[in-house]
Amino acid sequence: MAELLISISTPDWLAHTIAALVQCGLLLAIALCSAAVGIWLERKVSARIQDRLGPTRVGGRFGWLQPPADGLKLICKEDIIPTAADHILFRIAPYICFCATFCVFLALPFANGWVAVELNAGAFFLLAVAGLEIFGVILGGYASGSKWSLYGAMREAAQVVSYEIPLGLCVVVVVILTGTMNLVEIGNQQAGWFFNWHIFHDPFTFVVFWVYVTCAVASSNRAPFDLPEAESELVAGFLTEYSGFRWVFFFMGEYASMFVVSGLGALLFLGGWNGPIPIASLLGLTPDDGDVFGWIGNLLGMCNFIAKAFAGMTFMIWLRWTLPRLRIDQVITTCLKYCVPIVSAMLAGVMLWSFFLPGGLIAALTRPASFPRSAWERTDSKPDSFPRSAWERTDSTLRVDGMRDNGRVQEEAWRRSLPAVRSHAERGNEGDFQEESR
Amino acid sequence: MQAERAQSDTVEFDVRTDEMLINMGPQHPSTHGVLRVVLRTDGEVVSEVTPHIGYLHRSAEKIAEKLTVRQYLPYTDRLDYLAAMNMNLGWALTVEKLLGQRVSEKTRHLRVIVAELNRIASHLVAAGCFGLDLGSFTPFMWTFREREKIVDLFEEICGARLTYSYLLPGGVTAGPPDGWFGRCEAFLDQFDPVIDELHALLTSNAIFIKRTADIGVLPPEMAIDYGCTGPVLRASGVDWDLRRDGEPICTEMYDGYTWQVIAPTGGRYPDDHPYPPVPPEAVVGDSWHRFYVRMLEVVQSMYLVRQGIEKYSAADGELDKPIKIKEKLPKGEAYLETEAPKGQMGFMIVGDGSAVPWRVRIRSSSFCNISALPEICRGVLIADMSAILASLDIVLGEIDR
Amino acid sequence: MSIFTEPVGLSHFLVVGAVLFVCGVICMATKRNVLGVLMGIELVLNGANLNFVAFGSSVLRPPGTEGIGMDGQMIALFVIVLAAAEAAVALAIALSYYHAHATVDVDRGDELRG
Amino acid sequence: MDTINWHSCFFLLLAAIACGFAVAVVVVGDIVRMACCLVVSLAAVAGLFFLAGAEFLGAAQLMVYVGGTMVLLIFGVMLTARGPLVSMKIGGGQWVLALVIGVALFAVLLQAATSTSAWNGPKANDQAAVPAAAKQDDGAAAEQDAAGQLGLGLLGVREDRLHRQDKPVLLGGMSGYLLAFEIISVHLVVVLVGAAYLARARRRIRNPESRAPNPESP
Repeated sequence: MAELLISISTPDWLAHTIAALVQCGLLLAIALCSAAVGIWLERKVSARIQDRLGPTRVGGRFGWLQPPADGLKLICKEDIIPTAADHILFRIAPYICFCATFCVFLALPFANGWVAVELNAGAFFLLAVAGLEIFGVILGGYASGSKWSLYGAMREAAQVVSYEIPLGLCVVVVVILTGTMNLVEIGNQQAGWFFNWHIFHDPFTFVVFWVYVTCAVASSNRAPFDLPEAESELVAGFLTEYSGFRWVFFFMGEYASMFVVSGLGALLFLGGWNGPIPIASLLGLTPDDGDVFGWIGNLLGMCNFIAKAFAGMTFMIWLRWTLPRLRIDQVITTCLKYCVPIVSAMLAGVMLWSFFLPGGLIAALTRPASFPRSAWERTDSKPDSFPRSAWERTDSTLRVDGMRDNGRVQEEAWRRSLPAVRSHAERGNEGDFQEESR
Repeated sequence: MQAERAQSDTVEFDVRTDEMLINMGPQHPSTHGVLRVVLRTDGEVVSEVTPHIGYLHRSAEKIAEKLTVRQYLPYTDRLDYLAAMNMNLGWALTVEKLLGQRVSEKTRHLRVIVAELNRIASHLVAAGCFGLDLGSFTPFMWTFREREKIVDLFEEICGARLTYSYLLPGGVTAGPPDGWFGRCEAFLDQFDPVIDELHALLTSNAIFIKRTADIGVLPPEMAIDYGCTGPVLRASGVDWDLRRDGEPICTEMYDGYTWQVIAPTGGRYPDDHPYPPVPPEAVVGDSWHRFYVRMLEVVQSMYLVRQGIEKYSAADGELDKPIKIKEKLPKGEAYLETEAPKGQMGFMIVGDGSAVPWRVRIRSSSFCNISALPEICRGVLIADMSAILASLDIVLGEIDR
Repeated sequence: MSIFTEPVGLSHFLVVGAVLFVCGVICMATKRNVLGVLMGIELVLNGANLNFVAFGSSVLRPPGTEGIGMDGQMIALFVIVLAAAEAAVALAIALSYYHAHATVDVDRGDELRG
Repeated sequence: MDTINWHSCFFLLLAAIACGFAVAVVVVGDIVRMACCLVVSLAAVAGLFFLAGAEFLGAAQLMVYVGGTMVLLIFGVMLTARGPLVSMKIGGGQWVLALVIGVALFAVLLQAATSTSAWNGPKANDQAAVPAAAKQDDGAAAEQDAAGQLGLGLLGVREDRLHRQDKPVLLGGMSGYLLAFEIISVHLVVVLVGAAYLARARRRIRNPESRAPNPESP
């Protein structure tokens, strides 16, 4: 886009600035739309669960325009800042909250290559930035000058910091499987039929997915883990003193972060933009078949990804309107006594599994005889069952299968470093390495 | 265990921080009105609880000294506004006791029907609010949906949806309209499966059990000491119900009815029923049992309503007309406690020969139930506070009078 | 020769690191609050970290020259981890200091008894 | 007019934020605002890490420092900041002293930072016009998988040094960080236990029969 502007004799700096602003605007629009649709979904789903109709009139039959109407109403409300509040922090807290969530969208890929910033440490970056959201909540809770808000902030701090551990471990499990933290590559490695999804890779990842769900719900402060704003205990927790526009920002941040954790879950475990059936590659809509077809395929993939993310959000909404809230000690217990040990055990399990059965469950079931070379044979002899493009692209960066890749990199590294670390290797590691790599 | 907790004079903490005094209420979502509870907290742990009441005080007793007993009836609606029929009934029975009147069979059965229907409605509100206070909104909507049907029925017989003023001393304002009993039965028929849904949503829900089992345990002795009554008392294992154990004027109303008093005497509930069993974590007298007792009482009330409908149509005679507006009261006094949904509701009327009582005193069940709050809330977490408060099922209109 | 058009070099990063470091030192010297001192330490560590990363980075040097490579990032990583550990311990000390002295003023804690 | 170097622009922006908020940490008296400024400063430093091509480290900085450390700090602040303790002033003399030392230190560091000409960085004509772009294509080869290299380094394999086989001195002592990694892991465990122990208040048990109100409470 910048090139286009330069070509019509716009100054260089202006062209780049405009292009950057447009892209930011696009991302912001995605973030806001996901929040708006999330709010609408919440209203409709909760209404259905409770035998109500929910919004029916605003903007046509299904109340489509209810979120903007809500927003308009809230913007028109009086903006109240309590006397006891720390004015500056009180004002900036909602924006911190929203900006942190918005920054996550920078690294969230929507389809193969459709990501604002493709980071090598994408998964890690996503977790790190999503964790910043609590900062806004804590500041808001503290700055409100209300005891209830302070309680909300303290709960948020305790809860989210605890849940970052199992959440991070869940991501590590997938990183071990794929051998990369690049989210686009993680998505591409799950291309093909649904049994290539990581959730179906082996029984351990299946368990890890549910741990991830728990932690994702907890880290985005949704019921039954919505303790920071527990309305029946803390009035409204950290939101107690907020009203109007600032409240909207917190609210949007919450829904956008729901979208993010659902999207991350879809990327890590549910195939990302790869549908259960590889329609795009069956129809010949891969980047290999031409730019236009590749673009259409990517568009389909994006729809797929967004559908998965909203399915995740619907699940969270469903949970919220069904379950009572946990108590703070139970929330922490769930994290430290259940989530962390389970995911640690699963981590070890996944390591062992991908060591012995690198191809995943389906490969292990269908080709038990060819162990342990099944992964190699599958990719080499039957490339047609997978979208070619994905394989070829990942091949170019030496990434076909997590284990194979890791093994190869390590092996090469080891080989090349042998003269230097010979003495080290002679202490007993060498044999292992050579055996496993052959 | 809870008693132990209460007796130990210190509460220990791993990480000790500053104590904080917090006003829970009078504007707080889970204090069920304008109750104000002052919490002394250390972190999330509540070390001391002091309820402050009186925000809804309307001089209900004093007003009664200016009005005739029939004129006063609408004021009883405003005591426990979630069970106005039972308040009416308590007042009516007390006045009848003072006047020495007895009502006809038909009136008696009609009273049983509406009183028990209102008990169902009140318990539904209690169950729904319990869910709400634990952070689950859906049970509230579901119970209110059912309560709404009961309220519709009441609207048909008396025109009001909240403050009925229907069961007057001496009789009722008017008989039920045609087909009303049929609609009652239709409601009960469709309500039967809904109870299972409510049990599925709350009673057997793992989180619900974790939040309520062994929380706010009220031992039977303490319950009796504090004058707790109703489901709160019965959930502590005391088998006591004025509909069965009360004064003759109360028990006569239920002559010929078969039903059970729900109380976990000896840790066991009286009857086999299709509802979820008691979870192993639950301790008799805890919040879970208070909820469960109400849920089971709903079923008993349904039996009573069905029997009442049968007996009403079989009964001879007419419905009684209420007493005159300016009916003279005899010299003397009458005190009567009746079993309202939230506990024993007592009215005392002192007559001096005129139509206006010389003195009226109201004994409210919620008032006594909430007085146990500081005892059972010592050392719980803030989140448990709302659970315990919800399990006591208070109504501020009745506490503050 | 505007800074907006020239690529940044190692020196630029080192200057930023120096600013952070000095701010941290002043912060440590001027704050009486235990937590303020702790924040000063964090700033100092970050200034040092920035230098490590800059020295290890390949984009900041003229082509052909070689820095400390991976070592810079590695050491910075260790610093981050150790700083987090240090913060946890320091916070625990601050808490128990607060319990003992009912204040977080470091000047009050001039005796070594707990 | 030369082409704008976006890499430099972002560097300036982030450097300004980092330095400005670092100064704010020193100047501001309120402890919570200090923490807030510190977080912004640290986040900007994480951005600088990204600019220097250390993506993994930038994310780690965000996660561990800004996420973890700051929450710990804020926790401490909230537990301890009460009334007059929130801001504790020191005398003007001490301020002057600290400033003198600080300025002197800064002068030394500044001199050290700018004196070496090789550190002044690549010139605009040295590389392809925009180094940010250059980073993406050829510089990227080295930075491609920084996380993987870091990980291998922790396991004792220095992938980035493999092509330096001509200088065994470089490889010999610095081949990897396995030992450091192990030591730090043990250190972390010790710190965890130690911090948990330190933070526990001494128990005042008046009634030996009584037990903790909620064994599960955090």
